Amino acid sequence: MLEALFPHVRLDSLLQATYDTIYMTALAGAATFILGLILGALLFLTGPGQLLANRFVYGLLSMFSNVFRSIPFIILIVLLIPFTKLLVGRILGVNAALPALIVGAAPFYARLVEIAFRDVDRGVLEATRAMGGGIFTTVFKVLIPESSPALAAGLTVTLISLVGFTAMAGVIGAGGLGHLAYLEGFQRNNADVTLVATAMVLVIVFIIQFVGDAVTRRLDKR
Amino acid sequence: MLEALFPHVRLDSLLQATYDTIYMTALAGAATFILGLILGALLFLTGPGQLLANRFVYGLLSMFSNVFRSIPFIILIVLLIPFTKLLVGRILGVNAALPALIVGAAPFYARLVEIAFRDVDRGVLEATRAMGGGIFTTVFKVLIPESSPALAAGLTVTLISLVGFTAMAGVIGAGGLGHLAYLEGFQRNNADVTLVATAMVLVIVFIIQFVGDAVTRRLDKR
Amino acid sequence: QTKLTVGASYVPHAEILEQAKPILAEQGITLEIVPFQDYILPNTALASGEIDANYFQHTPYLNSVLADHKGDPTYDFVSAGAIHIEPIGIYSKRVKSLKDLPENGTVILRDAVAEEGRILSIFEREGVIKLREGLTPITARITDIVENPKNLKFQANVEAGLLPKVYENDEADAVVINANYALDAKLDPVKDPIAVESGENNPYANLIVVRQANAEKPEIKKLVEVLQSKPVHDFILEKYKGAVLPVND
Amino acid sequence: MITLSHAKKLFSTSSGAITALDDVTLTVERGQIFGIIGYSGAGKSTLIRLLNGLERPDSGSVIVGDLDLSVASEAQLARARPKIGMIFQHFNLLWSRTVAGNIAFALEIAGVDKSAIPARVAELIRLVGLEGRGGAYPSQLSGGQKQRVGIARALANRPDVLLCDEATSALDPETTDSILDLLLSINRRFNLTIVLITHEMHVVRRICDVVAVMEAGRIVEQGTVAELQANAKQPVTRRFLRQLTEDAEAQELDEGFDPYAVDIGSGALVRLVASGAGARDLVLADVARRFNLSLDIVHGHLSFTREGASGELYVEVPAKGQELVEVLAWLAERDIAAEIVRRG
Amino acid sequence: MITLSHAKKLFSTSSGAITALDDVTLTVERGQIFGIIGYSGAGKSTLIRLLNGLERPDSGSVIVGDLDLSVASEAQLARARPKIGMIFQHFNLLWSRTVAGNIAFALEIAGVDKSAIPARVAELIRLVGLEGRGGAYPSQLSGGQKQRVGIARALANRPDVLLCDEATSALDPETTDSILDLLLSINRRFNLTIVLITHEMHVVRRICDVVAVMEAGRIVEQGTVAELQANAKQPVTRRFLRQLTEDAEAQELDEGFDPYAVDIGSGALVRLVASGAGARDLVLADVARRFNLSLDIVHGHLSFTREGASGELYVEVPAKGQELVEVLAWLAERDIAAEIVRRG
Ligand SMILES: Nc1ncnc2c1ncn2[C@@H]1O[C@H](COP(=O)(O)OP(=O)(O)OP(=O)(O)O)[C@@H](O)[C@H]1O
Ligand SMILES: Nc1ncnc2c1ncn2[C@@H]1O[C@H](COP(=O)(O)OP(=O)(O)OP(=O)(O)O)[C@@H](O)[C@H]1O
Ligand SMILES: [Mg+2]
Ligand SMILES: [Mg+2]
Repeated sequence: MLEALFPHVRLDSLLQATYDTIYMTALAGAATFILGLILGALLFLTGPGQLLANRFVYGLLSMFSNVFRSIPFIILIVLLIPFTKLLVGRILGVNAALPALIVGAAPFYARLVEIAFRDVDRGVLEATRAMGGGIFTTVFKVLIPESSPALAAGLTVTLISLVGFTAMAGVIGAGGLGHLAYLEGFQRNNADVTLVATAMVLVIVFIIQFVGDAVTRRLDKR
Repeated sequence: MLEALFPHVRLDSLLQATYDTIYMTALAGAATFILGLILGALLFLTGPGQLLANRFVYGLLSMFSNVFRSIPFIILIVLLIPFTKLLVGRILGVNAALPALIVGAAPFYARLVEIAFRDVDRGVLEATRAMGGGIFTTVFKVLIPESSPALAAGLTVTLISLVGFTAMAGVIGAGGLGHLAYLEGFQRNNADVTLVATAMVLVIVFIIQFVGDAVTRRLDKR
Repeated sequence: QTKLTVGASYVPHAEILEQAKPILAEQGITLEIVPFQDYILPNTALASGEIDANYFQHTPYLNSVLADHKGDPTYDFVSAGAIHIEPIGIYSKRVKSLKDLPENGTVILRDAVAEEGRILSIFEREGVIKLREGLTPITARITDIVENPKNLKFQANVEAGLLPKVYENDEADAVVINANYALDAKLDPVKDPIAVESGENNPYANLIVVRQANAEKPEIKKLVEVLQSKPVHDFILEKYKGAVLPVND
Repeated sequence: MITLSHAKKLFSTSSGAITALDDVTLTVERGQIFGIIGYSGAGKSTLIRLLNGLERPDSGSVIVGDLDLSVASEAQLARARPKIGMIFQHFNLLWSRTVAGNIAFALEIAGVDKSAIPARVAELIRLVGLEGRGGAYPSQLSGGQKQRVGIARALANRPDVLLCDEATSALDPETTDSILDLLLSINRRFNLTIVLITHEMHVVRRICDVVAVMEAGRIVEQGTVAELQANAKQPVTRRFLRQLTEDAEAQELDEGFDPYAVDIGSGALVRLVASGAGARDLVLADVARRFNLSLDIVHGHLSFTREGASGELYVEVPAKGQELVEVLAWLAERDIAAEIVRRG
Repeated sequence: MITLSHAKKLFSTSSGAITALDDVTLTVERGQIFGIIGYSGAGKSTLIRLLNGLERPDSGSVIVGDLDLSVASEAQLARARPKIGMIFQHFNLLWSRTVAGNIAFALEIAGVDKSAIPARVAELIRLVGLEGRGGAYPSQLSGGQKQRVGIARALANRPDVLLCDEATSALDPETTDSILDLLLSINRRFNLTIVLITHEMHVVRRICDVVAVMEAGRIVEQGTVAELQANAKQPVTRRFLRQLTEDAEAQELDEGFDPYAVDIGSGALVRLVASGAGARDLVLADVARRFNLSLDIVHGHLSFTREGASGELYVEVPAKGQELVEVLAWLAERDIAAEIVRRG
């Protein structure tokens, strides 16, 4: 029945691709979350009028976080090859795709973090200062918790973008659903594969959005 | 002198690519801003607990806004061909790239708009309701102005992502710096072209970020 | 059981390798296929030793790569054997032959370095344009056209897979499409084109390329052997209906 | 104008439901100034928020004008609201608009003609004493200034009903008085109905016709200030009323009184401090009779209760020498401390 | 403990600079409760924000303990601040933490041992009367409840200095009193220094040792409450002091007085309302002398100024029939309205 409807879809490669997509999204997502938070916090803190305000450092970080987002992905991969090799030992496959995915997504999440932090109530930041809270307290006990719904929603956006990015990781044989849709579906003109792979992507995206929305709502006690 | 340093860089193609990138970013950016605001406002308003709260519509919009972000760009372009043809008359070139760029970026900006709107002070929304403000007032006179720094910062992020996206529009002959870096630089192993094109991208990105930061700061009267 | 990892372009290379997979398995060789979308990374991966062989390039391109990486000891690539040729076809909804191309007409080709010079050579052979003297076909570029009486505009900037769509939508006076993509798009790569690259004496046979040290390895030899065997040849001929031609050397 | 009957409102929290309003029934007449007092958390803000439909009751009805807000549609509410002004406890100003912009906002919502807005805004800014600060953003204002913007905004559309949630709590007495005067005069001139939450009894006394006392979500007592003063039965009401008396009891001297500026002829200026039971009788009258002196109270203050008198008086005693000493001794016997401030 | 000298603070706005503080010099002794009053926008909040370095003066110095905050590094400030508690005008609670979490926050910053936190938090919650609401989020609290969380948070680390910016403005009198009692007792027991902004003179009177009056960025007057009451020279000070007297003047009846419970023998209970110049003399004494009656004031209240007496008294007049009529007539001539409440 399924075979009749989708004659070119091979279950094993579909499952493998799904697994690869989830694997890359999850791992790159986790790293993006952490690195993005750090970079975002640094961007926020060194921004004008903030605790560590420093024009030069801010400019540098800002530049740095923009470089990777605006380079074509394949060039990014090539640029990162020495680094990837050092870190992962390989330049092909899902693990080798991770550095490029992270380096592409983390600065992006960092910007969302910066925006979220900027919306934290000034009064609360001031109260924290007045109680003697330092940078550590400000970041971990105020900025992050007080902007947590925006952070969660931003992470949801980023993760869904990452699912899209993983398609590009196909250039280094990292597989994934996007690549499956492109190679087996588009390039070989098998509409059924494109359809099934895209549907699978949507299921993943839907789950991420659903969980993201639920978490965002739970975090919001305002 | 320049020729000696960058022997493979041809000024005319560099300028053309720069122009194409700016053209696509600007037009797609403008459309993304407007469509993203509308979609974002709808997402926000139909979300749980809001003025037009409607589970079904929200789910649909959310689905819709995620579909396009997670499909590989090239498949998106193919899917949009009939629509592009109808709208632009062609399926190649910078103008033909616009629909795909917009459809890819607008839902993304919509999510950032939704996040920004969610951070608007509850008390102010309540005061607006108490004064008899309807949906129009709430969106245009409260949500948008009160979240304007986040909207501006989000637009900055989106525009910079768009600059990245334009590289992918190269697949339909839309040119642009990213594609130049890929085609003339990467494929032909001309590091100088990659470097110059990437540097040019960075200049554009830097300008967007600089202007975006300045606007964000100006808008913020908190 | 030996393992062999081969990087390949997706169509038709990977498809052809798929056919060799069960046969090699019988001979105790597990074939792993790594698909690539571009023409740089398969060589990078080969140089770094991450794949044992790649299968996507033809001799002229291989030579230009080797020239580019002269002095890099990891780029000691040699061909282990040629497998197939994909004659390129030129399609048009507007004219019946290259000679009929209108003044200021547009020609669209794929955005691949390896093919630009090769395609221009077809136009030169047909007498539509003239390229600068003393160029190898592989390095010839659009900018090297010295005579272009019809003032044709060549654009080498569209993704290969999209070219059939470009043709279908009648976006240009001529579209240059690799046979396999034409086939997938339900075109007849033998009858439909207004001009076809000849299969004979065609230097653009796609090779199995390996590092020098691996050239004599039995599993590589076996791979080439299988790819050049009758079952695979039959598959190619049947599947690609003449759009892809098997070679033996 | 406003009728609440059996209104009930629960909030569910992780540790069980909180009954913010418990069967509240009340009526506010058109043109009345209706005060609501009660301890923190009594449900005052929740009650007032029912009156413009920001909160809907879980049961019971809320009728304002001729609209039952508990069942009205959001569109009906939106139409009714421009005529129900509200001053928020936390101001709720738009940070993105200036003082003038925030006030204009209410006018824009009500659909006031664009050209008429600037004049009306200027008038309101003057009314709340923020002249010259029209271009300032809320972040550049002090607490009281923000509150005044909130007041101006609530008054902008000349509402029929004004809901004030601690509208003067961030204001100094002078500004409070001027705002109260403003409210009173609008109330008189336009028959504005005002519902006002406050913690300050002198606000209630100054402008409220009726005051309701809330405790734990219920109205436990209600009446005019005088009625409550005469008959308060609930401890919470007495506690609030004490705010008025405490100040009185402790009051020492009026501003501007200078004991050295009093003309005392040849007598003495004596400061009497009375406290306790002995001072209960009208001792000054007794002094007058006994010593046949005409005492003159120059300045001071006395309170009388069944337990005795307390307070402080400056009295001119037309006596000197031995007679003066005797008077003082006689007073001391009656729990009145007397001290000679000046002699003539 | 605190010394400000010649502190000046400007805010630049689009319409020119605003001088929020203009050459302010003041000293607060250790253990003192120092009140600051002044009109809205006078610069009170700005002044208090100098005292924990949230704002730095444009010129002048701010010395708290032995640290000059105007030049201290952010690290020095951070070390000093846990011992300078601050209660904010706008509470500034973390919405992401519960009541208990918000209070614990201050303890966490000060590096209090984790295991000691819950007990201390529970104690503070009890202290401010929020038992049972420890798990509530700020959004689930009333205005006054939020303010009490802010107070608990400021007291959490047993500070040496407590800065209160209208710390009780959202509180009812009962809660205000209990908070003031709390502050007083901490002040006495631990020698806590308190700087307190308020608009309520009875708060000042109740706990402040010294009060400074601000106007337009300057301290225009300063002294103990009694000193100010005796010698206030500035109109702004007088205006604040009037808050105390006004309540007194208008006071009518104490709680709990029931005219029907008074034993009046065969006489009458008469309610006298005095106002104006005629009532200036000690008319009751005159009545006593003239009619040879011993009048007994049962309840009431009178204020005396140079312009005359005003107030209301319930007086037992041991007379009836014609004599009673004559007494009343005689009083009426002297601007005293008399009304017979009961006859014996
Ligand atoms: N950030 C700022 N930018 C511009 N002006 C400011 C700023 N903060 C305060 N001001 C102005 O400085 C003056 C003093 O403000 P401050 O907050 O100290 O007043 P306040 O005495 O606390 O008044 P209130 O009793 O109303 O709270 C006011 O006129 C205010 O508008
Ligand atoms: N959204 C909410 N969720 C849960 N409980 C709430 C909520 N809003 C109010 N409450 C609770 O309902 C009760 C009444 O609150 P309300 O704000 O009406 O008090 P109030 O009388 O205005 O007090 P205050 O004088 O302190 O402002 C309080 O116990 C409060 O904690
Ligand atoms: Mg309240
Ligand atoms: Mg203030």
